[in-house]
Amino acid sequence: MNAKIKLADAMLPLIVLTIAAVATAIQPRFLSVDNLLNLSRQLVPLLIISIGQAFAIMRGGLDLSMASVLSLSGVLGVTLMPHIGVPAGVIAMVLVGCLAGLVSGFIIAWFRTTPLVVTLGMLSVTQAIALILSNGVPIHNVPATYVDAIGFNAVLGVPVMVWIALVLAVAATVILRHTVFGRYVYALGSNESAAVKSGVNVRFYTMLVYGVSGLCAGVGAVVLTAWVSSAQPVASPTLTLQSIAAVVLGGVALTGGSGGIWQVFLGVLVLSLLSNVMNMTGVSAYYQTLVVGIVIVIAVVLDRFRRT
Amino acid sequence: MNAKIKLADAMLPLIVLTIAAVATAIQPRFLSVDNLLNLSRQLVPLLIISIGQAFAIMRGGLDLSMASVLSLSGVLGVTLMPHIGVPAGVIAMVLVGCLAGLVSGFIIAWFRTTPLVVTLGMLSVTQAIALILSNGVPIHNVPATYVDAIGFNAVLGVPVMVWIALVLAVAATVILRHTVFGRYVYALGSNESAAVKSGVNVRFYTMLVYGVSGLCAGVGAVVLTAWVSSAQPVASPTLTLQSIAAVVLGGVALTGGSGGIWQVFLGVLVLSLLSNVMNMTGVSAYYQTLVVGIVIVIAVVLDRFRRT
Amino acid sequence: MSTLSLHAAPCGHTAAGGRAALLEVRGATKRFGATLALDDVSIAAHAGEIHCVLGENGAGKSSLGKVIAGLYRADAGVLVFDGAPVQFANPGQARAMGIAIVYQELSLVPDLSIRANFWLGSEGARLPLARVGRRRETPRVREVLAQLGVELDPETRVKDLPVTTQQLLEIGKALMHRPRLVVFDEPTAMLGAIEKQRFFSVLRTLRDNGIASLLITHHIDDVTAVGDRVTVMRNGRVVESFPMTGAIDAEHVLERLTGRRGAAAVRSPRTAPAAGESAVLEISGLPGRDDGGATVGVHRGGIVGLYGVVGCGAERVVRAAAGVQRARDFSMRLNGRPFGPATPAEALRAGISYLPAGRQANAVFPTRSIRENLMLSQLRRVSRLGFINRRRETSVALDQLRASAVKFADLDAGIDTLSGGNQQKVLLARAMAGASALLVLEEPTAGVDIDAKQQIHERIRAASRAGLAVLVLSSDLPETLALCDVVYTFFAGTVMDCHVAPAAGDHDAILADILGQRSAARPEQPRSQAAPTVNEWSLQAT
Amino acid sequence: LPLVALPAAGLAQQAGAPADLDVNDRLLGLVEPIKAAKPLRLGVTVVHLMDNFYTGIIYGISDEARRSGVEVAQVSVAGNYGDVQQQFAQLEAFRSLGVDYAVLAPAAYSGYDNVLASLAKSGIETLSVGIPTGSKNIAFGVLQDDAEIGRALGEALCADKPQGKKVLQVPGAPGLEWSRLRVEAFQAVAQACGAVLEPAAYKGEMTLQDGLTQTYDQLLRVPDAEYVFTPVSYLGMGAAQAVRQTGRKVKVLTATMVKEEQAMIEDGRMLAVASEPGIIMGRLIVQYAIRANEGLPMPPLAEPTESVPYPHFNVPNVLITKENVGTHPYDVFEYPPQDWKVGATP
Ligand SMILES: Nc1ncnc2c1ncn2[C@@H]1O[C@H](COP(=O)(O)OP(=O)(O)OP(=O)(O)O)[C@@H](O)[C@H]1O
Ligand SMILES: Nc1ncnc2c1ncn2[C@@H]1O[C@H](COP(=O)(O)OP(=O)(O)OP(=O)(O)O)[C@@H](O)[C@H]1O
Ligand SMILES: [Mg+2]
Ligand SMILES: [Mg+2]
Repeated sequence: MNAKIKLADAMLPLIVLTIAAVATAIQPRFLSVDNLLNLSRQLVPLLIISIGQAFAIMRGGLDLSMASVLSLSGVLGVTLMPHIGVPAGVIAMVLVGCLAGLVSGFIIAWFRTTPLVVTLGMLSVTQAIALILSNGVPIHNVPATYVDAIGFNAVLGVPVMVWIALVLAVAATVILRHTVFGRYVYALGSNESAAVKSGVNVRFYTMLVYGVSGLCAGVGAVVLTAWVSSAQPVASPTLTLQSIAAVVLGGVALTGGSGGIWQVFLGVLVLSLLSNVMNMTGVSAYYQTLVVGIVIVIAVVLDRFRRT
Repeated sequence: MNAKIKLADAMLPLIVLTIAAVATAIQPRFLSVDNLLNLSRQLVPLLIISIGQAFAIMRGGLDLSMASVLSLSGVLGVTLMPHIGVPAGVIAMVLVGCLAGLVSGFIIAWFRTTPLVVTLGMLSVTQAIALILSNGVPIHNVPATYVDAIGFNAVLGVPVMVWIALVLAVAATVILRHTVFGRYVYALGSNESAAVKSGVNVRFYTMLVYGVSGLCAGVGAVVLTAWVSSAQPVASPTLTLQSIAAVVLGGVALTGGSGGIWQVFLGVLVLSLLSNVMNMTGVSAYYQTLVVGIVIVIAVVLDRFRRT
Repeated sequence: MSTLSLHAAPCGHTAAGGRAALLEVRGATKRFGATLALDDVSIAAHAGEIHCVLGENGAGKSSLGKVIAGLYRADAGVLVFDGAPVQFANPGQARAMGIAIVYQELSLVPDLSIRANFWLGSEGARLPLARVGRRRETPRVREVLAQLGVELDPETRVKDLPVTTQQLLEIGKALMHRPRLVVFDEPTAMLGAIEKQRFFSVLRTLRDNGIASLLITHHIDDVTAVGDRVTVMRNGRVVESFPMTGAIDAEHVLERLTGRRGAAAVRSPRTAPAAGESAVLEISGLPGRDDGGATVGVHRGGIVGLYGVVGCGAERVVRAAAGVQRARDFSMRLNGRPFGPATPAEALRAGISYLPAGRQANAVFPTRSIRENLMLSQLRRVSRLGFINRRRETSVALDQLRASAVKFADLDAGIDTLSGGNQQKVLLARAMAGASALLVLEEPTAGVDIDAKQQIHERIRAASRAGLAVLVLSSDLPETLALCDVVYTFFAGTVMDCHVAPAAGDHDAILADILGQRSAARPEQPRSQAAPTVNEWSLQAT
Repeated sequence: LPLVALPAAGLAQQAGAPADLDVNDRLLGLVEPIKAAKPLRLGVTVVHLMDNFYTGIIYGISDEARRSGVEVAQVSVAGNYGDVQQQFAQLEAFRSLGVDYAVLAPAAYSGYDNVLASLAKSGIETLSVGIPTGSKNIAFGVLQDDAEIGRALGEALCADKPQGKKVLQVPGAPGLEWSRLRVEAFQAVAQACGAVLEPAAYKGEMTLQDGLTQTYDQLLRVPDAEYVFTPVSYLGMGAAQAVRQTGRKVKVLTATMVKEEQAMIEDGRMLAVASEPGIIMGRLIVQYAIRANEGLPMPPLAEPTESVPYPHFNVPNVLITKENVGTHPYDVFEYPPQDWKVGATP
């Protein structure tokens, strides 16, 4: 029984190792420091978004607005930076994300509406605001100090953006495991009615959960804007959908109430690794899409077996 | 009590009338036959997709793959048409859609996996196949007879594509209200375990539900391909997300087990009407996005009050 | 393979005056992973007989029912129905043979009409697109509703009906296809005394019509009220099976069930509220019987029960105190101060803790560990600045689990690894730990076996002795009588009476109250059907 | 004026030699500005408004309309490439709005035959602006020569002596005719002068992030690449960012100017960028529409070709390199004024 659980938990790491081994065999450059740094950098935005998404999912919800909240944060932060300076601009990005999330959370919690539709609406709203603010055009006028500091520099050989994701992941793990808030996130996801009745302040903590997912979108904006050194007002929903796929791929139940950041990381790693490896080994773009789709389906089927 | 329910049911029609009245006041041409025909044509693809989506949602699920199944159907049907003729090509589109849906349904039903992720995976898979088949390029080589017959002709002054949507809507209504399948759709969505215990063949009927949503995607392909007289291999997820918004906007509960095609129609009408009116009255594109987002949020909040 | 099952088998054959059994289960075995849910079980059901199945939680009663009804397939053993061996691939086949089951949890589809629910899965349609005909379906639905003695429009949506009616409909659904055998799995778990009597009368009608019933229950008074035969299960086996004769009373059944003499709880003397002491919670402004307002007071160290049929207004009071529902037409005072919590969170801050009815739906966090389930509402005690001190939490949790006599292996194992009874103990411990002033309990022992029930009662009494005020709402009248120091009866939103230190003798008076008949009129009351068999097993020491 | 005219500016010469263009004139002297004598209503629909090219076109149209007394009844946006049905609905709405001409920058190259024919039936002619459509049912268009842009970029590469050096290509999303024309023309020229072209894969979307990641991946695979070609500035800006992050000395070639590219051209990170005169196109289509509406003689138009099957005028492009980056009048060609907002159309 115990051994079985361990085998199940080891499945994704095994898949990761297999992919890596195959990749190295085909393309030895896969293991080059350059490529691993590249991989780690490419993984960062998805990881950050997925951590936020995971909070929403573990609470038994979903946040479809993450990518456009990210766009709004980026556009607003970059617009403000020339006036308020880089650090304040970065803080503004995070706060804007958090605020947008709190608005979704407020509507979801106070009116007890379905997160899917509320965040779908917020997707349009934040998208529109980003478009209006930026006049629709990407903002390339990003302070070089900011771009260098976050998108480009490295500390101890590891890119700053990777550090940011790492700190966020550790913080999320600690919050989920060792704080009252974390307990409530799981409890709300596991059985909302029971949580209400055992005295959890459901509205407040639901708002907080979407505040966190919004905050992660804001942090994603900080990183992504620096990385691509411009703020894009139009967000493709792909990033959001990928984050859901990554979270569930890692083995977090969509019904809420379970899962951990380590699983989210594994899910993100598998998706990013797949794409990196297929790029390195020259798999054509369309077959890449095919493989990702098949992997998602297989993973969710395997997950089913893992659970029973 | 009864009066209250009636008032709630009349809310969306009232909103529709208000929008129409305001639009007519600003732009008298709104009520022109030309524009109403335009509106009806504009509404058709979303209505068709939303009907399929509604089956999935009423059964307590979701189909995120609809837009890319539509792409795949369109690409395949158009590719085949020169070889097998127009009618067979049209049938092929519908069948391919249905088949793709059955595959999703099979995975969802047999492995009891979550529809959101399975259809997310199928989104990638069908998208990839469409890209591979078409080499990524839209196919413009569409037989003129087909384009004229379905995309542009009219019968009794009403465009053929509107007739198709109408027939589909009536058929869906009859199925949901008067057949065993319809009863099972609601039963599965409302209380799956009760359905199991009553001896409903859950797997079969779950597959069938997604078969229907796929079939609707196929019918959507027939209409859309004829209308734009080309098959687009890349589907924007917007159509799928809009269909979810429309279904929920109409008042169909995302948790499943309730709702009807009339409600779906109202939801589709509100969204299409909004966009048509804003096009007619010259609301700028970004503000259109904003308005749609706000309407979705308001609708879901109002729906909450309607239910309580 | 045991002598016990050998011992059980002959009983089955000889029962009911030697008539052949309608259904015989021979040597049924069912394994779930490491658990042996059924271990060589043999049991027989006879036409026109109500056969009660008793046993502790996890004994395998429900599994047996599901095997009979075709939902599970036994790993070994045979079913003989009407003299011929049968095998069912799904519930539909069993239903076609005339075997129906009423599940422990409601299995109606809330969004469908009564008619659709009754016919669900048995439309007999070959094709998915076959029409369902209202005209074809309605007559049989009406027949069954008449049989149940309820007058309802078959087109009413089930979710618009009260739960008790739904429970009756659940039975109606089983009767749709003129079954010859009906398995009832804990149908009385949530029924109040009145609803129960209605149910019993349906059951007796079935018996009189020659239908065989298997009645799975935890309530001894069910057995004494309607049982013709009793089978006791333990650990997946049948340990005993005997006919109910006039000589067998509740105490006797209890003894054979638990294997202990004098197993019934010994009730310590009740503490009547000390005069002059002010109530912890005082509810006033409730409509009283004599046109005046009634006041319900819950005192320190006292256990107060509210009793009435579903919808009588007692739930309103309890839920208002717990903060689940706003008090609209009455007012509350907590320790003398006006009180009206908007949420359970607010009530909790005031020292009121709540254990709701419906474990699965409202109380347990099925995906979380025992630790997290237990500690959820008392995290403040083991955390600082929002961070949980795990070591302190562990020691607090272990203490509480020990005090509540929860059988568990690992604090961090999922709560779903516990049996229902043990889950209930954990949830009660959670509620008790959160309460500093008042403990509000709804159905504290629903679906829990007798042993666990007694342990839970003991915990509640200990809490009240330690100074807590306790407010209990239980549909189980014997439980209410056994547990409470004071019982207020409700009828149609009105407080009918207050029974201090109630004993079994108050049973009839309470029934009269909750039916809206003044207790003074008791002598003229036709005695309820169940009255002669009402047992006093848990009150004998008082 | 140090404008670097495109080498094969044959079409441009019909309207006068590019070197003679008067940049003080908002129309570069390409046509004489006139005011509308008859009422004229335009309905405009473009693919998106996410770059200077399309915002330039809209600004050009609105500003020119304002100056010449033309009414712009509606500016619609399809959303993105491929959102054809949205654009169809917008075109149909023009019919109800009673416009005289529909101005179209299509979301897809083809598929517009029927909808345009039905518009024509109700007396609305469609004009093509910015990028071509494959439909014959268009009165005329004001476009740019995409093959010419590719060729010019190819020649800029050749001028940098790329013989035997590796060139990466990030062509972006599949299915866009203008992009294909640019890429293929570039390839032909570059190959001819001996550059080593890495294979091009049409994939992903036309976004900066795609430009960045695709370039990044290719740089890892081909560490000794020295150039990267992209057909449009989203991808180009992304490519430049990837180059910067990897710390390589790789020069970027792309099209569509944005302000930040000016600095990159100056410091050599970008070898050349084809300027796309969106504002001019917008102005010209209005001027042409006035003439068509009033039956005045039209300026000379190029004959229909295979990929542009209707009469059209190709606005000459200017290639921005180190030489002219500081002097090119961007405000006339492509950048709408800072304070101008898209929403500020009528
Ligand atoms: N679906 C299942 N999967 C795994 N094990 C199960 C399942 N159902 C029952 N069991 C096991 O079978 C045993 C018997 O369960 P069952 O539900 O029949 O008990 P019961 O007698 O009905 O208990 P209760 O009185 O609480 O209803 C349980 O202890 C459990 O271990
Ligand atoms: N589906 C299941 N899978 C695995 N174990 C199960 C399952 N269902 C029940 N069990 C196990 O059965 C044991 C007892 O469960 P059981 O359902 O009999 O409890 P219960 O007392 O009957 O609760 P309830 O009265 O709510 O039905 C537990 O240890 C539980 O882990
Ligand atoms: Mg049980
Ligand atoms: Mg049971």
